[in-house]
This record gives sequence, structure tokens and C-alpha cells, in this order.
Amino acid sequence: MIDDIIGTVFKASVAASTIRLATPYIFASLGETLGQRSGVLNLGVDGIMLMGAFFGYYAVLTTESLILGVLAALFIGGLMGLAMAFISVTLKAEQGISGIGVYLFGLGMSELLFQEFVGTPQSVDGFPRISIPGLSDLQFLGLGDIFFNHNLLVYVAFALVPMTAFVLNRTNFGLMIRAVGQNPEAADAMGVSVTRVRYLTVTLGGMLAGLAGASLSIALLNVFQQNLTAGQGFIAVALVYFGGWRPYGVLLGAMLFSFVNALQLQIGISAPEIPSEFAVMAPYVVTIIALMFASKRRERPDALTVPFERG
Amino acid sequence: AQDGPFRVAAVAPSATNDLAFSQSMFDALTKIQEELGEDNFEFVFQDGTFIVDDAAVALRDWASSGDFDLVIAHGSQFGSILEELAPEFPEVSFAWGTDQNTFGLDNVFAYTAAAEQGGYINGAIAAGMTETGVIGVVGPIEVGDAKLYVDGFVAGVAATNPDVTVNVTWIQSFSDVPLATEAAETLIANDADVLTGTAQMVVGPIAVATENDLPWFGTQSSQADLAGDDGVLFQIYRWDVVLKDMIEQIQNGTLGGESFVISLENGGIEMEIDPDRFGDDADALAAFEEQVNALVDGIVSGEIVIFPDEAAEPAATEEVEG
Amino acid sequence: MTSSNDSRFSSSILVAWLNRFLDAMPLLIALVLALLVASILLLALDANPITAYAAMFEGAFGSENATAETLVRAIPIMLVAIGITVAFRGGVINIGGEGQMIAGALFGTWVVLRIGDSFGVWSIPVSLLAAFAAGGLFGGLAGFLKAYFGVNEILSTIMLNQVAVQMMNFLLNGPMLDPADAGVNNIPKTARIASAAQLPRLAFPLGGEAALFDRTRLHTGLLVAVLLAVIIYIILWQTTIGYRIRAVGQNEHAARYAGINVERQTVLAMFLAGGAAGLAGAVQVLGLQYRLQTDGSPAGFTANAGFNGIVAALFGGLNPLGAIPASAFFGALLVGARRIQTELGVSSSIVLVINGLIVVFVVSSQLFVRRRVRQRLSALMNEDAQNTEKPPDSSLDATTVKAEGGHD
Amino acid sequence: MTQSSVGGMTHQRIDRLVMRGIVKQFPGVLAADHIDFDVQSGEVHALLGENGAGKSTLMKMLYGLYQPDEGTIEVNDSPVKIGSPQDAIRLGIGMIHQHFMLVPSLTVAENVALGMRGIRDGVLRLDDVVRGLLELSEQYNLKINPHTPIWQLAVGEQQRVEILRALYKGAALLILDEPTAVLTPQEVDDLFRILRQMTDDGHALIFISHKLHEVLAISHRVTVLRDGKKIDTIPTSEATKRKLAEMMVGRPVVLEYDKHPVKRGEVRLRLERVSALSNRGDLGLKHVSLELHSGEIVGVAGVSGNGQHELAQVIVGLRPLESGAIYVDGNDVTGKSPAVMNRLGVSYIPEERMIDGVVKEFTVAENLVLQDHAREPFARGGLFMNFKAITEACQRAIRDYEIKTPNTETPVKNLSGGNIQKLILARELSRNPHVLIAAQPTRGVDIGAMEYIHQRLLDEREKGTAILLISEDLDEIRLLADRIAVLFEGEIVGIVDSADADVETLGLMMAGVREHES
Ligand SMILES: Nc1ncnc2c1ncn2[C@@H]1O[C@H](COP(=O)(O)OP(=O)(O)OP(=O)(O)O)[C@@H](O)[C@H]1O
Ligand SMILES: Nc1ncnc2c1ncn2[C@@H]1O[C@H](COP(=O)(O)OP(=O)(O)OP(=O)(O)O)[C@@H](O)[C@H]1O
Ligand SMILES: [Mg+2]
Ligand SMILES: [Mg+2]
Repeated sequence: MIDDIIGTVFKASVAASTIRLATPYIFASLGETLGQRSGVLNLGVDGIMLMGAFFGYYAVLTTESLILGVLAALFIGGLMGLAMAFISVTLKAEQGISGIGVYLFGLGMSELLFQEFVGTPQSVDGFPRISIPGLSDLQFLGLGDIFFNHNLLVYVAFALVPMTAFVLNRTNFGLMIRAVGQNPEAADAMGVSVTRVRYLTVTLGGMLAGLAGASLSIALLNVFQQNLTAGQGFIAVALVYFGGWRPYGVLLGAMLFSFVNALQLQIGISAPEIPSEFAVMAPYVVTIIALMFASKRRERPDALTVPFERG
Repeated sequence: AQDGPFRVAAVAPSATNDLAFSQSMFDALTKIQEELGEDNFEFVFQDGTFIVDDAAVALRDWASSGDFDLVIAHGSQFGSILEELAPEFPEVSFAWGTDQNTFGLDNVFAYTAAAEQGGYINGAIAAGMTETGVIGVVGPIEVGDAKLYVDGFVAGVAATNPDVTVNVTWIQSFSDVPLATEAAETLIANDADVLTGTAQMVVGPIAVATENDLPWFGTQSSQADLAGDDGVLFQIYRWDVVLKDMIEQIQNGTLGGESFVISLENGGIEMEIDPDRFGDDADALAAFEEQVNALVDGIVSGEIVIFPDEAAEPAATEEVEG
Repeated sequence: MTSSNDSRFSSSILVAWLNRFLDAMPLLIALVLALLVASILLLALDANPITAYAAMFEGAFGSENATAETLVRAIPIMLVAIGITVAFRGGVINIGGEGQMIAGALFGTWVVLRIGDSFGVWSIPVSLLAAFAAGGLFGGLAGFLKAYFGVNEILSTIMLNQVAVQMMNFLLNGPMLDPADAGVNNIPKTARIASAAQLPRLAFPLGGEAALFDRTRLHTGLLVAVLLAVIIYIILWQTTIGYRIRAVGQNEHAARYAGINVERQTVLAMFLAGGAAGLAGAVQVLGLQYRLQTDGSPAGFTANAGFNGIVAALFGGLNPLGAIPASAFFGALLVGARRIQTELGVSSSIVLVINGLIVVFVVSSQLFVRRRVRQRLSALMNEDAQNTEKPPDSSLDATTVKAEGGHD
Repeated sequence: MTQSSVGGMTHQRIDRLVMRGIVKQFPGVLAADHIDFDVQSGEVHALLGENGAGKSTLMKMLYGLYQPDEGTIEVNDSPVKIGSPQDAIRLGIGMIHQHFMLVPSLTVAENVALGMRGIRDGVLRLDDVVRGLLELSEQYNLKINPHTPIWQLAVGEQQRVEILRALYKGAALLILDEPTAVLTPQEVDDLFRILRQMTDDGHALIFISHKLHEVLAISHRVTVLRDGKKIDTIPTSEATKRKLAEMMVGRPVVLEYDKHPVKRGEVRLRLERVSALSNRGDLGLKHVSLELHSGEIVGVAGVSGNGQHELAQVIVGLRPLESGAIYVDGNDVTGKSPAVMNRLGVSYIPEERMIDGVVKEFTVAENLVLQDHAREPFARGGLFMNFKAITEACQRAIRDYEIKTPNTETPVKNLSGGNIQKLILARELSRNPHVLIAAQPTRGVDIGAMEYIHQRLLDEREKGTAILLISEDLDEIRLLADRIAVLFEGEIVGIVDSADADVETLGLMMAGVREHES
């Protein structure tokens, strides 16, 4: 049994599923990272993902245009992000709680719309797998299947990691985000509009959450069903803490979580004698344990969840 | 509520169009209404009560209203509610499934499906279709008719071709589509070239099957539309068969105490061949129907014993007084 | 409230209640707004909002039974919310109510099945205590991870929720599976608990044989919740334990200097929160279902009480006593909204939508509550900036408490 | 005529800025009551006043952080609206805040670049910012490394960053809100040198301070505020310490205390070669040995960030020792928890009043029993709070320590700085400490409160308490201490009798020069 497990760890297909599973988390967690680095905790990610998933799905279902699908998801995600920003920045509502409200709303609303406009589940022609010429059929260690045989959104998600890191660390916008999250009073005194920055990050975060949902409904699963995300949005928030508010840390967390998940699916086949309940439990346990012993170097924004008031 | 139309109220955990468990009951009630006519048969249906408490509220509400001749709790997780509720409303007739425990109450009907039968047939045919010799199954939690179906499927495969491996992944959820989907992907990565599964999260695996052009076998409801031309065979629950029996009994003043099983024998289980599968190749279709019917007859006649080594099995086909 | 101590004058108490009522105004307005927005949605689904809300009210309070169901649904929310107030006061955000409910239900049920009716009436308190301990340990674990390993509690509680569910699926499908059911239907459920261990139904005699809530599912779990609320209230504001928890929650530096063991308070706060949730889980079994059964999802058993409890706690002004009406309100909402589906044929998910809208609107209204409080505060500052010896306005803290809205 | 600055941006030079009839009402406080104020190019205009007099508020209105309820502002005789700090910066107004406005995790250069117009969008280009900074630090010889993150800088250095940033952004008018509170005498001289250089360049400066001798030294004109009202504006030439002090407080004030000689008793607190890490992870305290006798006040002088913080925390048990040992009344308390230290009679007046001293949301009464909440008579059986006893004790404290509060149930956050300090004093002294660690006990409180606190400390000394007075205010230390220990980079460079300690020597020691060398 043990050697079954050892063997499966290095199975190419496990690596490939890891990458697929990680994709929605990467989108959502990167978005959440932006918001939190500017001081806003959005617990409503899952609700926004669900709305993004449905809008993307419905757009593709009706227009058969993937572009429109993505745009629809970005749009609704941005809209809900904007709402979240208004609630937590302008109305200064308790962020943990209002997030739960947004989640419940998204959960119900996406299902409601689905029932109204679609009804019975139908699959859509989502993003096809793009085999990168030359690379995708790379046999060595199955690298081809692992890295070069996914749909477009998967590549986009991974490309977004360095991009987000760059924006945060190397641009003026990023500088403002970090300042606003660390010491809003100072940023304000230097003529940076705390409100504007937070609106931007939270809205952007919403758009990415919407995209995360779409990556499920029109790229990875190509269907929609009630509560399609099955709580992935909450994991995404947790992964931001895991990643220490750093894009690469978030990537690490998403990959670890997804790897263990892919592994447990494989082990369920290779070593069926292990109770599947424990297999399914594994990713969650491993994530906690990993964080227990992870370095405590964190970029925790001092002003996280604290509304800004001048003077 | 003797005179006037026969009135039924039912709760079901997921959506009426989930292509699975809940839909099977909704379709049955709709069918009965079509047969008996709107003015002889009415029903209210509350779906999406995956929260047990919601179902409890609805059931008690209906029971206490006294407006209904039959109150149905469609979902084995509702058993404990009924167990408490029924004794308080002896004048109301209740039915629940899938289970066969009437709690020894004479106003409770229980119903279940011999899911292993369709499972066996699907398995037998799947075994003949696989080239890699590996078949993949995505299951929710190893319980109820899901377990029966999978056990039957495995038996069907074994009986047809012992060399074929059946990999079963229980994802521990009835609704986690992303996980079910990745489970299907993993099964394929482990050489499965035929797929089946049960519960409402199979919409994910079905999409995987169609994407990879692998044959898909279904259960509970017809998934023909979703499966495109990769759908093969679907075990379909026809609860209307047992419901009609219950209605008859109730009208004769018997409010419960009996436990029903839908099966191939009583026509409560039907096998539907995916129409798109053979396109207009009438011969192939005919041959395939031949094959299926042979299996059906075998089971009905008792020539085929699904669980040979377990004489008692499947318990679900016996009648037990709780 | 902080020191609502004997030597207080009724006059200021009166003022306090008046103020508390006025402070609630924005909350009510927010409610109305939320329902207005929902009406737009209903209209879009060509359902008449008036009928809808009428049905909703009907469903929640229309009959003796409806009202009872409302309360029944409120009980677990109440228990969780009461616990959450402690967590928030201690500066921990507990998203783990779901998992803690399950942990409590599992152990509570296990104990009660073990002891059967050998303990007679005592089997109820015994298993409730067991549930409290289990939920407490499960919550305390998150507190421990935060205090000693710096693992953020939002992360750990979210993760632990999943762990609890899988634990339940495993136990109910194996070790704890109803022996009578094993191999028959394979339904993952425990055996039925002894009748001695079942929480009695609750009915209020109206004289004669008539009794209110007779023939409903309302059970004495409600009393358990009320009792817990009082106990927690006393712990928080009358004992040194609560003082320490609140001190750490508000300012751990000052607390640390004062010689308070900060880590211990964090664990303790999470233990109490988890314990209350665990109690909620057990009460569901002992008072309602009489056996633990799973459909594999957390919500299937917890009915989202773990989440709604958080919101109810805030609506209750992070005050255990306030959590009671707040939870009742949610019970009414959830039970009532069901009717909209059956009577107007709108998809059942409308319940979630309305639920979400109300949460968002009410939380947002806190800003205006705060404003009101600050104004009254500074009015007070002027009024007696000179005079230091004056009966204090005991509503002050009550309202600032609301205003602070539980920042960690 | 325009004046260009290294920041690369040019501003209309501010020849004259006038505030007329400014009114600002805060809930509960009239912070500015029809105030007229003006400042000219080339002058330093000092703004004096007790805490809460309204100095910062007035300046925040000038910098666009608050909006006046009434009144007008004119720059070079044309009315302007300053709706936000952006507007102020655009007008060439810069402000160095009482509480520095820097982002700890960002580098010096990043802090300067933050919010700059011109490079508001796009990729960070810090090169020219760095260049500009270096030029400026050249010009005013202010040593600074643009690439150091702020959290690694001592307070003095952070202030330099603030000044450089203002200069870089081309401030023609610079507001300095209590800039000297955290500097050594030498650093103050340095600052003054820079300020003079700036006025020579035609900058207009507004200088806020509590320290009268500084005001007399640097300013051309002085305006005194009290309770939001302007008392008067006078040329500095006509001002004296005593006159200014009385204008501020509105009554005659003591400027020296009669300090009775007290015979120093047995050793109460002993530190043996104590070392401890700082938050930055390096050794913040290096082999510090110190003896504290009953009945004496030992002052600890030094530039902030040289180990004072660590010293206090180590003694009260908030910070673990790397090596060494601590004894209280002879018994070894090395590595004991704050709880134990409390019980052994060690009291602490923390530097960061709001962070370490009180729980803001708690009431006055609750804060008074922070340590003893679980002891008789405040708790019955250590479990149930006895609010009767607590309230009584609180009312006594309010009376004895002249704490201004509406009642015992007021959340402390609504008390004034000085009154919060008095509350802490009441709490710590009422515990009859053997050892009292007083860190910056009078920082940011006004002369009235200061007098009071000083007198209390002297009384404690006469009662035989051993007092460690950690302060960055040399005057205060020389006024109260019997002996003065000077901390530099975590080491005690020397201990001198305050009798024969003059500002220069101390100043040099604070800069690291050992006494025998000087
Ligand atoms: N944020 C606030 N909201 C309402 N009132 C406040 C606020 N801050 C301070 N006050 C009130 O304003 C008054 C003056 O505050 P401040 O801290 O300036 O006092 P102060 O003048 O410094 O007194 P002291 O000289 O004792 O320090 C205090 O009585 C306080 O109650
Ligand atoms: N944001 C605010 N809300 C309410 N009151 C305030 C606020 N800011 C200042 N105050 C009050 O306004 C008055 C003036 O405060 P300000 O900070 O201007 O005093 P100050 O002269 O700067 O005192 P210090 O010397 O302590 O800085 C004080 O009573 C203060 O408490
Ligand atoms: Mg088809
Ligand atoms: Mg000030």
C-alpha cells in the first residue's frame, strides 16, 4: 500500500490534475490578496465565484462566444466587488459579516437565475485544451501532459501570479495598495485616496473571483449546477492567509492544497483500502499542518478589516 | 380528504431537474397527474430541501394542514423526521424512500429501488465495451441506492468479464461537481475508457465523458440530453408504479405499513437506451436492444442472480417490518 | 452594562432602554430596505411582493405550529451565536461553528448511545456536557493553533469544518452506524437514542388541558439556549474570566502587561465558542432528530446555523442576551421564506437571496448606529465634563458595545 | 517669482499665508474658536498650547485633513480652498505630523514616492526619487539611506525622512508638529540649523512645541492657544519662559520643584549584565548592569531607539532575556512573567500609553483594576467581579488624582491624553510599588499635568520607592533624577550624578561618547 502511495506521488496525471484543481483557487486568491493588501477582507468570494460561474456559463450557452463568457464573468464579478467595496469602505460595515451576506446572496442568486433561465443542466463548449505545439506531446516525465495540455484559462491563471506580484511590488499602484493596507493615515496624508485604492482593489478582486467561477463553468467543468463551487471561495480566502499575502505564497498554497487533493483521488484508486473519508479530509489537514510549521514571515496588512476614518 | 382530487405533497433534497434522484420523483408525480388528470390528482412539490430542517418544516406543515392524502419525504436522510412526525398524525399517510423501514407504523409507506438491477445491466454491457479493461465509477457516499447501484454494476462487470477492473471513487459528497469532475479525469488517467456514476454531481463526470468521447452509463433519471451521443444506457426510476399502489391502498383506507420496491419485475425500473447513441443505424440499435432485453429477462426470470455469493442480498428486495 | 451593578438608578435604566430602542432604528430601516430590494427581484420573477411577504409572515407566525417551527429553527442559531459573542469579545473570528456543531453532535450522541437510559434523566445533562466538551475542544484546537502556532483562525476553522464533516461521514457509516440498519439500507445514521435521553417537548399550559405549542416540535432546547445565554452573559460581564477575555480581545498588549496570559484567553474564548456550538449540535439530535444522520454535507445537518449564528451574534450587539431575539428573527426568516416557494412557485433559492440581502443591509446599518452613539457620547461629555460624581448612563457601554461591532 | 526645488516641481512661493476666523467644532469639543493666524516667507512662527489646545487641529485644517466649519484661508492674498492633502501639497504646503506619517514596511524612497503626482501611475521609477533625496541630504547634510525600510530607522532618523520628503515635494510652507519631542539636544540643534537654512531659502515655517526654550530659540513670532481660543501673538523678542507658560495655562506655574534630599536605602532592583533582543532581532540591550536603591530616582537618558524600550520591557517581564539576571528585593526574578513582577511590587508607566497602558474600550473603572481585577476586594473568590468595590476605588482615584472624566463608566478612549496618564499613574501608584518604571511619563501632556505627575514621582521617592525614570526630555531628567544613566545602542555609556551633569556632556554621551573620553 505504501509503495502504491509513493508510486502515485510521481504520477504525471496527478501533477496535471493538481494544475487543473489549482486554477480557480489561484484566480480567486490573487484577487482576494489585492483586496486584503489594501486592508479589505472579502469573505464573499464564493458567492462572487458562483455568480461569475453562472454568468460566464449563460453567456456561452446563449451566444456560444467564450469571449463574451469571460467578459460576462468579469462584469458581474466586478459589479459584486464594487458592491462589497461600497459596503465595507463607504458604509464601513463589519467585513467578516458582510462577506457572509454577499456569499449567501451569490449562492441563492446564481441558483435562482439558473432555475429561471436554464433549468436542467446542459453542458457548453467551453475553452478547449490547447496543446502547445512541440511541448504538449513531450513524453519525458509526462511533462507534456502536466504543463502543456490545458485550456487557456489555466495558463492565464498561472501567468497572473507574476503579474500580480509585479503590480504589488513594482508599480505605483502597488505601492499605494501596500501603503493603504499598512498605514492608511500616512497614505492619506501623502495625498493617496484610501477610498479610491480600496474600491479599485476590491473591484479587481471581484472580477478575478468572477473569472475563477468562469474557469469552472466554461473551462474545467463546462456545466453549471447549484452551488457549483462547493465552497472553493472560502478555501481561496484561507489560502491568502496561507500565502502570507504574497502572490507566490498564494500560488504555493493553492498548489499544495490541490496536490494533496489530486493525490487523494489517485490513492482512492491505487489504495482503495484507505477509507475515502480520510482521503477527502487530507487536503484540509495538510494545509493546516503545513501552516503550523511554515515560516511566520508575513506581510499581514496592519489595517486589515479596519475601516479608514480621517483625523 | 376523501372526496375531491387526491392530493399529494412531496419534498426532495435537490432540484426537480437534477437529472437524478429528485427529478425521478417529480417526473413520477407529473406522469400520474397526466394519467389521472388535473382535477383528480394534485400535488405540491418542494425541492432544494437539502437542509433537513427545511424538509421537516414542510412535512409537519402539510401533515398538520390535513389537506393532503399522501405526504412524501423523498430522501433517506428524512427518515428520522418521519419517524417522529408520523405517530403524531395517524390520520395522515406518509411515504418515504429510499429505504424500506416503515418503523412499524401503519401510516408510513417505504419505497426503495432495486438499483442493483440496472447497475448489473449497465455493468454487464460496459464490460463488453471496454478495450482497456478498466471501468471508472464516480460515487457520492457509499450509502443507499448509490451503494446498491455500484455494487450491482460491479457484479454485472464481474459476471460478464472477470478480467475487467472497476475503479470506484467515492467523493464523499452528492453535490461537489468540481471534485467529481477531477475524479473522472483521474479515473481516465488510470486507463478507464468507460464511465458511470450516480447522484446529482455526475453532471461533471458526464461532461468529462463527452469531452473524451467515452461511453457513459447513467442511473436514476435519463441523462441522454446531457450525455450527447456518448450516453449509452440509463436506469430510470419509475416511482409512479409504486405510488399508484400506495394511492390505491390509501383510497381503500390502508394508510401505510407496507414497503415497496421498484424493480424490473414491476416495471418500476426501466432501461433507456440513449437515442443519439446509434443515430439512424437501426440494426445496431436493434442488436443492442436485444442484448439489453436479454439481461432484463434474465433478472426478471431469476436466471441471473446479481449477488450470487450473498444469498440474502439484495436485502432491499425482501420485505421487512421495522 | 459592563458593571450593571446593584447601586444603579432606575431613571438611567429607563434612558438606557429608550436609547437602545432608538439605536435599533437604523437596523429596522435597513430591514425594510433589504425587503424592498428583494421585492424588485420578486417582481422580476412576476411574483407579487406583498403576497410573498404575507406568505413569509404566515409561514413564520401564521399558526401555533409555524411559530413553534420558527423557534425550533432558531435554537441552534441561538446557541452558536451565544458562543460567537465570546469569540468576538476575545478577538477571535470563529467561522468554525459548522464543524464544532458536528463535533458536539457526534460525541454527544455517542455518549448518549453508550449510557442509554442507565442515567435516567441525567443522561441529558451528561451528553450535553459531553457535546460541549467536544465542540469546545474542536474550537479550542483552532484557538490553540492561533495562540501557539500563529495559524490564522479564519483559515483553520474553515479547514476544520471539512475535517468534521468527513469525520461524521466516516463514523456514521462505520463505527457509529445503526446496527439495526447495517447492511440493510446503508443509510449513514446512528441508532435511535433512548427516550430518557430525549429533550422533552416544550409547551406552555394555558389552563385546562389546552397548552401553547402542544403538538409542535418546540423542545426544551430553547430553555438550554436561554440558560446558556444568561451564563455566558454573567461570565462575560460579571466574572474575572470574562474580564480577561474581553481585555485580551480589546488590547492584548495592555492585557499582557497586566499579567494576563493572552494565549490562554484566546484558547479559552474559542473553547467556549466551540462548546456552545457543540451544544447546538447535540440539541439538534436530543431535541429533534433523536438520532444523528448525514447526507454527507455539513449544511444537511447544521442547516447553516454555524454561519447564521455569526450574523445573529452581530445583530444581537455581540451580547449573549441580544443573540436570542436576533436568532429568533433568523429562524422566522428562514422558516417563513420557504412559503414563498410553495405559494408563489418561486425557486427555493429565493430564501438564500433574501437572507443574504438582509445580512448585508443590516450590517451596513451599523455605521449609523455608531454615529448615533458617538453623538450621545459627546453630548454626555459636555453635559458633565466638570462634574465627576454622577450616576453614569448605564446604556453607554451597551451601545458602545454595539458600535464596536466586534473588531478583532 | 518662483522657487524651484530639487523634487523637480516648482511652486508659487508662499510669501504670506493667512487664516481668518477659523472655527472647528468636534463632538464635545470646540477645537478652534475664531482663530486668526498668519505666517510669512522666511519666518518661523511658533504655535504654543497645552494638549488639546487645538494646535494640531488648526494645522490639519491648513493641510486639508480637516475642513474648517467657518473661516477663510488666503495664500499670497488670494483665497484658497484646501479640500485634501493633495490640494495642500499642490499649494506647496508640507506637514510633519506629531505622529509620523510613514509606512513602516516601505523603504525611505518608496515613502517619498508615495502619492507623488507625475509618477502616480505606471511602473515604479525610484531612481530620480533616490537621486533627488541624495542631493537634498547633501544640501542640508541630513544623512539618510534611501533604500532602508522605515521600521529599521530610529525615531530621529524617521523625522529626517519626513523633512526630506517635505522638501522633496517642494514644500514652500512647512508645518512641524512637535518635531523635537524625540531628539537629543544635538539633534535639536541640527534641526534648528536646517530650519534656519530653510528660512534663508525663503521657506515659511510653523513650529509647534511644548518646550518653551526651543520656541524662544528658533521662532520669530509666537502664537499661544488655549482651549481652542487664540490668546495672543507676540514677537519672540518680547517673550519669556514664564510669560509664555502663564499664557498657555492661564495661571502662574512652577518651573522648578523643591526636591528634598532623601537618603537612598537598600537596593531594590538589580540588573546584572542583562542582554535582550530588540524587535528587529538584533541585540537591543547589551550587558546592562544597574542598581536601583529605594528612595532614589535614576534617570535613563538617551535618544529613543537606543534600548530604553527594551530595558523597561525586560524589567517588567514583557521581554525575554538573552543573558544576565534581574533581582527585585534580592530575589531572582530572571525570566518571570509580568504577573509575578506585579505581585513583587514592580509597577510600570508604559511609554505607549494607549497601547500598553490602557484598554481604550474599557471604562475608567475597569482600567483601574487591570492587574488586580482578580484579587480582593475587587473580586470575590477570584471569580466574581465586585463592582461596588471597584467603583468606590475608582471614585477615590478620580478624586485623589484629579482625573477629569464624566464618570467611572466612561470608556477611557474618550478621556484626554493627560487624564489617561493620570489614570495610569493612579493605578500603578495605588499598588504601593517597591519599584516604579516610568517611561516617558509626561510625553504629550501639558504643563499642568506635567507638574502634577512630577510632584507625584517626587512624593513616591520620598516614600522610599525605587524609581527608574526613562525619558527623552533631558530637562525632565535633570529636574527629577538623582543619578542619570545614559543609553547608547543598548549599552550604558555612563552613569553620572545629576548634580554634576551638564547638557553638553549628556548630549555627547547620548551620541555614544563615553564620559571619561569627554
Ligand atoms: N475622539 C474624540 N471624540 C470625542 N471627544 C474627544 C476625542 N478626543 C478627545 N476628546 C475630548 O476632548 C478633550 C480634550 O482632549 P485632549 O486629549 O486634547 O485633552 P488635553 O487637552 O490633551 O488634556 P490633557 O491636558 O489632560 O492631556 C477631552 O476631554 C476628551 O474628552
Ligand atoms: N478627530 C477628533 N474628534 C473629536 N475631537 C477631536 C478630534 N481631534 C482632536 N479633537 C479634540 O480637539 C481638541 C484639539 O485637539 P488637538 O489635537 O488640536 O490639540 P493639540 O493642541 O494638538 O494637543 P497636543 O499638544 O496634545 O497635540 C482636543 O480636545 C482634542 O481632543
Ligand atoms: Mg444523448
Ligand atoms: Mg497635537
